Amino acid sequence: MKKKLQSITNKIAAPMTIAGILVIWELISCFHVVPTYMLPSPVQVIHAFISDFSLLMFHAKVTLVEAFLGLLCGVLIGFVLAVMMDQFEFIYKAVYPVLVITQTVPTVAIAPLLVLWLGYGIAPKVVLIVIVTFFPVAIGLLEGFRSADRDAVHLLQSMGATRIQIFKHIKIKSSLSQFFASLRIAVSYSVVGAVIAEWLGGFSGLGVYMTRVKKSYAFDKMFAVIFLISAISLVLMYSVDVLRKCCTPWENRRAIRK
Amino acid sequence: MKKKLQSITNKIAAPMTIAGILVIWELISCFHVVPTYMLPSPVQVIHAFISDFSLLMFHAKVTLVEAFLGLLCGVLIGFVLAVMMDQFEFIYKAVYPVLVITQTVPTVAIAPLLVLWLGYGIAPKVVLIVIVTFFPVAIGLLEGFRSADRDAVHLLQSMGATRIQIFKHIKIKSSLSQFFASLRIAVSYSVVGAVIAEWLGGFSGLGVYMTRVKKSYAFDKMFAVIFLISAISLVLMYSVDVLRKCCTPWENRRAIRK
Amino acid sequence: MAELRVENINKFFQDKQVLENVSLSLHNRELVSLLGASGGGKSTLFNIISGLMCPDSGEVSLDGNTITGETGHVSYMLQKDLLFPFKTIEDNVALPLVIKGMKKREARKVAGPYFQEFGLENTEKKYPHELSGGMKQRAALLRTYLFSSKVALLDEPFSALDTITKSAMHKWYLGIMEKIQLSTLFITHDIDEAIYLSDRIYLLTGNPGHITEEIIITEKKPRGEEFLLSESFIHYKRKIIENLEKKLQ
Amino acid sequence: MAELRVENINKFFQDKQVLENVSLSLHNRELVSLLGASGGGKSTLFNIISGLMCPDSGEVSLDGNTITGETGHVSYMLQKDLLFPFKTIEDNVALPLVIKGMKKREARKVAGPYFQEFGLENTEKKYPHELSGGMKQRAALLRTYLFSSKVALLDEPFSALDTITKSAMHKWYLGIMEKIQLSTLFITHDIDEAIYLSDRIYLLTGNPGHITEEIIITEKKPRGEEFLLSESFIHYKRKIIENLEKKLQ
Amino acid sequence: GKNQSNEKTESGTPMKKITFVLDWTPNTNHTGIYVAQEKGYFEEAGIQIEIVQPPDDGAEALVASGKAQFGVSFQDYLAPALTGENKLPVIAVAALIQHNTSGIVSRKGEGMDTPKGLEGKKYATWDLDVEKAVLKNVVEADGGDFSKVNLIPSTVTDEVSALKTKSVDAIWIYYAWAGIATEVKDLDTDYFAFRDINPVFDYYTPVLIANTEYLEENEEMAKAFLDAVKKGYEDAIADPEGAAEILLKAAPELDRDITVRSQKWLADQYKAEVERWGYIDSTRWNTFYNWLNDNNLVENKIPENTGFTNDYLPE
Ligand SMILES: Nc1ncnc2c1ncn2[C@@H]1O[C@H](COP(=O)(O)OP(=O)(O)OP(=O)(O)O)[C@@H](O)[C@H]1O
Ligand SMILES: Nc1ncnc2c1ncn2[C@@H]1O[C@H](COP(=O)(O)OP(=O)(O)OP(=O)(O)O)[C@@H](O)[C@H]1O
Ligand SMILES: O=C([O-])O
Ligand SMILES: [Mg+2]
Ligand SMILES: [Mg+2]
Repeated sequence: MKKKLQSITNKIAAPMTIAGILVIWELISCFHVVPTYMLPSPVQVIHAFISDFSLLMFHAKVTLVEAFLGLLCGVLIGFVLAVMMDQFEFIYKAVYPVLVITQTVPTVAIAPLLVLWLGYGIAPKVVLIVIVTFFPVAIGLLEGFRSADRDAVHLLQSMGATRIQIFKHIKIKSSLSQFFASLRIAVSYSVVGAVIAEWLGGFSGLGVYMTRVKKSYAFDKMFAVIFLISAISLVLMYSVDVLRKCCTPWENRRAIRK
Repeated sequence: MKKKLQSITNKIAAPMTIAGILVIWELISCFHVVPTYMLPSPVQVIHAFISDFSLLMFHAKVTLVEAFLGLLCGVLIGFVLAVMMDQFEFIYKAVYPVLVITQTVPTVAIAPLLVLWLGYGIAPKVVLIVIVTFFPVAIGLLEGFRSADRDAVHLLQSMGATRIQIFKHIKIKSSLSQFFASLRIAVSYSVVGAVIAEWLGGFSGLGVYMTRVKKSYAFDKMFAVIFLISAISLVLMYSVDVLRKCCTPWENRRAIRK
Repeated sequence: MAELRVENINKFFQDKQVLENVSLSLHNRELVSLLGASGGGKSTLFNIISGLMCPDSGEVSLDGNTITGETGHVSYMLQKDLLFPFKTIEDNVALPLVIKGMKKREARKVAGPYFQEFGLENTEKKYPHELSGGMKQRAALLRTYLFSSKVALLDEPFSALDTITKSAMHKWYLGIMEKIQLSTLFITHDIDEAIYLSDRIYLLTGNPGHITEEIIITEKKPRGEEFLLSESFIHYKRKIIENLEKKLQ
Repeated sequence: MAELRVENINKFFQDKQVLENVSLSLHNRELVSLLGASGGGKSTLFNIISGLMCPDSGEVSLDGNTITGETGHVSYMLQKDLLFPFKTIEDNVALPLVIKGMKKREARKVAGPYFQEFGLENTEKKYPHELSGGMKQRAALLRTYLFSSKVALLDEPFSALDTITKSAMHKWYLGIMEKIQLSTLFITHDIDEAIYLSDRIYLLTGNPGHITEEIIITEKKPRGEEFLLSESFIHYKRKIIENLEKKLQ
Repeated sequence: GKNQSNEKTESGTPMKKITFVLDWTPNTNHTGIYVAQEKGYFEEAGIQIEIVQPPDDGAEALVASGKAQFGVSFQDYLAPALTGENKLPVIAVAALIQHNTSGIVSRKGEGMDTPKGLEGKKYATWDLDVEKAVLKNVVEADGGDFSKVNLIPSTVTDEVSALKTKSVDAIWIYYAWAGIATEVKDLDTDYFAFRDINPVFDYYTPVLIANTEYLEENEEMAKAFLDAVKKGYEDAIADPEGAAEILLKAAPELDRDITVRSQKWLADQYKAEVERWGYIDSTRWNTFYNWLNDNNLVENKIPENTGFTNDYLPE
């Protein structure tokens, strides 16, 4: 009984906090503590969201397609890199530092260069998303592969297992939990990356919408699109969690046991 | 002997790769495969770097100060949040999802809002850096705290240790390795964050330098500053690694043993 | 005077009962062993005695005072060696003193002289991963010892030691028991060890686990090695094995 | 006909020698134990025999063919139970068959009938963390068994089992040894276990470790429980203890 | 451009694809392009147009790289791109608005209706040399002391909010958009235009630029393109409200009130007094660049008649 109560309290804690923040925010706006043009009220934002709903959905679709393509390529590249670095120490030594360097370059600085090199189409956007997503995936997978118990590898070796068998039976599985943790990050990066990429130009997408409403001094719409982006990220991250649960049944049972 | 040779090969692998990339790049530029205004050659970039050296250093100093202040606040806030979430399950349940939400908001989108709210001083810049750095620190620390062996906590409890003693003797130490991993990320974020924040306006800082050289179509200088930012990040990340080695002597010895 | 008394302990995990009406006592300067099948609830019982867990019913008392659910009264060495990887051996073993409020330097000084006695010379500044399994277990034992409660709970303390070190530790432990006012409750899977060390042995069997037998080892202490190979030793061993096997069917 | 022959093995880690001129043999259907101090190099020797490590000098041969540094010739059960947490028990035990190229479904079918024999009924679909320590070790043993090499190396296979299960496993293992063409090289810290199970016992002592004694247990197999409590058993035990202690000084 | 050859006009001749980059987000400066697109003027000329929004640092590099053939820029922005090391292969081929409609906006009644009034006030600067020189010139022409102007870094993305919150006192704006926005948002302002103070500052902003190599190789196509654009702008001049609807259809994110009012305001400004749409007067063009030369505001002197051409304009 006590446990049940606690579980309910736990479940509503976050929604309650968010609701609290929204109420305070609405009050601040209502009593004009800060002027509307500095901070639109939640009601205004919702209103803006509803009135521009179909337009937002149109742009969101474009952004999602870009994010998905970029993420897909990013994950593939990350996977290939991780496998190569795991299997060949020399590649690891040669490539890893270069990868780290690529991550210290401010995305927003190279974004315009990408357009210059790759044009306006979807290419520079996908490349930008790849740049921000492949790294967490590669690192997550690599660490996952390396987390494979050395003795477990020895055991398989003693059975005469090939490299590929060892990879298949131990490394892949050992890396899944880390992989999904990274994927969760990458998914969120991919959405934000798509938005930034769209600022670079194009015809549609939430990033384009954002720049235009900004120029129209429509802060309520600005907030509406920020929230939409946030919501999309959250939904995608949640999907990753669901996917992880399906792919790692052994973790679930452990969790239940706790 | 063989080992020594291998260790040398390993050490030069990364520099060799980078050198290779630079040479190919220089060749591409030399033979005008792409025009200079699309991709300046490494030599041009180095030239630009040297000719603008003192100016770059001046701007770099400003950026570093901002990054440092932001990082400091970010780490402090991250630490406090992590401790609270670790100690009070309710706070964890209520706050954690909100923190995740804050991270799905594209920084570049809220940057202009920060200026609107906080003026044009250093405040919006520091806040922006805090927003991008506190989260990895908080999550890293929290995971670190939680990684503390349950049985180890039980052992201390059986000795009658207080919450604070358990925190001091197990949790802090257990979290160090995760903390430094997060700090490494946060340090890099703080530099990029400072640059983005400076785009919002200001008279100095590498972000300001970047917008200016872009306006004069000086792509060589643009690359020079991108590389400088990258180099700063790398140096700072290296410093974090050194710091980590000093703070976690038990990890070092383990590494040597391998 | 009875030091530790455990009465009518019942413990459930969710709907599954693991301990049923467990009662036992540990008298002053006695060494009492718990023998029983794996998963029988021995470690759970120790968690309850040490105050880490609350029983669903029943009472634990020390010198007549109820200590059910209270920590800090008994020294507890958990089943794993559980040395902290980030502390040197000397800081690991001195930890109970620091927890009790002693300064770190002072605690190290107090711990220092025991290193030799526990076969841990020159490991003071090392980290646990630099020690062999046996050394780790000895360090954990030293830490438990330094907690200096009058009652120690040891959960398979010697299981990772090789035969020779183990028998050396047995002798040493009996010796230390003679010298100091320590009562020990001891979990082991090694029947020989239990017979050799104990004043009494409880068999904890069944599902849910309950005490099904109490065997008193009358051989006088300190015991020589010849006891291990004696007629009476074999008699005890046969009795225990028969009892355990009977309970299994 | 000698199945396995280890000759003049020397092994260094960095500058420290851990094995010195170790030679031993394991004949057809024999069970031979290795006893020795912790850290003496027993597991290292197994790593060499299984081909995971190369010795610095010396040779390992099976049925007259050199297998030094080659894997896949012997079944090896490592010191830890080492079940894969992400595989169900049936997939864990069927792994050697899959590695040898069998389809997963088929491998499960082959493994199925052995679950009862190993006391693992109804654990097929479970994950390792849902099993008790003893069950895990039995599952690891079943996996080793299913590798079906004629030679098995077992590194402390029964150390995590409680006494009853352990003695049941002993009997079962002697039984299976009778039935199948299996030669076993066995590491243990438990002298009783070594005497009860072995045809011969090697003592690996010293630093660097070398074989200092070979003890032949002449008691006929299958051995009953009464052997454990017999005069000759105690005689063997005394001899081993004396030898080990002598080497220690 | 993968489907370039697949697209055909009704008469069956292949469509040529042209990419046109805006200077930033779509606004009323660009209406003519959208009108020409909507009314099919490009199609008639055999052009398949793609209008794209660039990164916020503009179109010049993109046009230079050939990723786009035409784009929008400003005479002052173009200056560093015309000479020296960073020379880009771009040229202005038409003026989108005949006169410089930019100036300084401030809250009404705070004395900044003339440049001298900026003394002691917070002016949000991008910290560009040309910008500061222009401002210095007008302040001094009005008898003021530029050093007394309090320059603060411009972090302004929203001019209306920035003025309302008093985080700044004066901002450089283009009246057609930001100025109209202050009207729509009921902010009373003072405003003065630079060209009213000093005719040197009546330079061309914004202008339509093109890639020079493209022009050389596709002269006829370029002319046809500009002809279509011209028709679009002339329609916008004739029917501002209809034009505003077309722009809003293409960019529904824009604020309707601002767009419509801005469109009406700009109708008289696209061509102003000039007969030939897009004509660039060499005297006015050179006057401004000479002023830059004389005040050392460019690294390399810009020669007379550099950076523009009227050769591709329709008559
Ligand atoms: N926290 C817990 N939650 C649920 N079940 C538990 C928990 N701790 C132990 N158990 C279960 O209680 C039973 C008794 O466990 P316990 O560890 O006390 O056995 P044990 O006698 O110490 O075994 P071993 O000799 O293997 O150490 C086991 O079935 C175990 O799975
Ligand atoms: N990979 C390695 N690198 C360096 N030293 C090692 C390595 N593996 C083992 N050793 C050392 O070699 C010695 C022998 O180790 P080994 O594991 O073979 O002993 P063991 O007889 O199996 O001990 P136990 O009975 O405790 O399992 C030990 O001192 C150990 O520290
Ligand atoms: O470009 C401006 O609208 O100020
Ligand atoms: Mg236990
Ligand atoms: Mg070993």
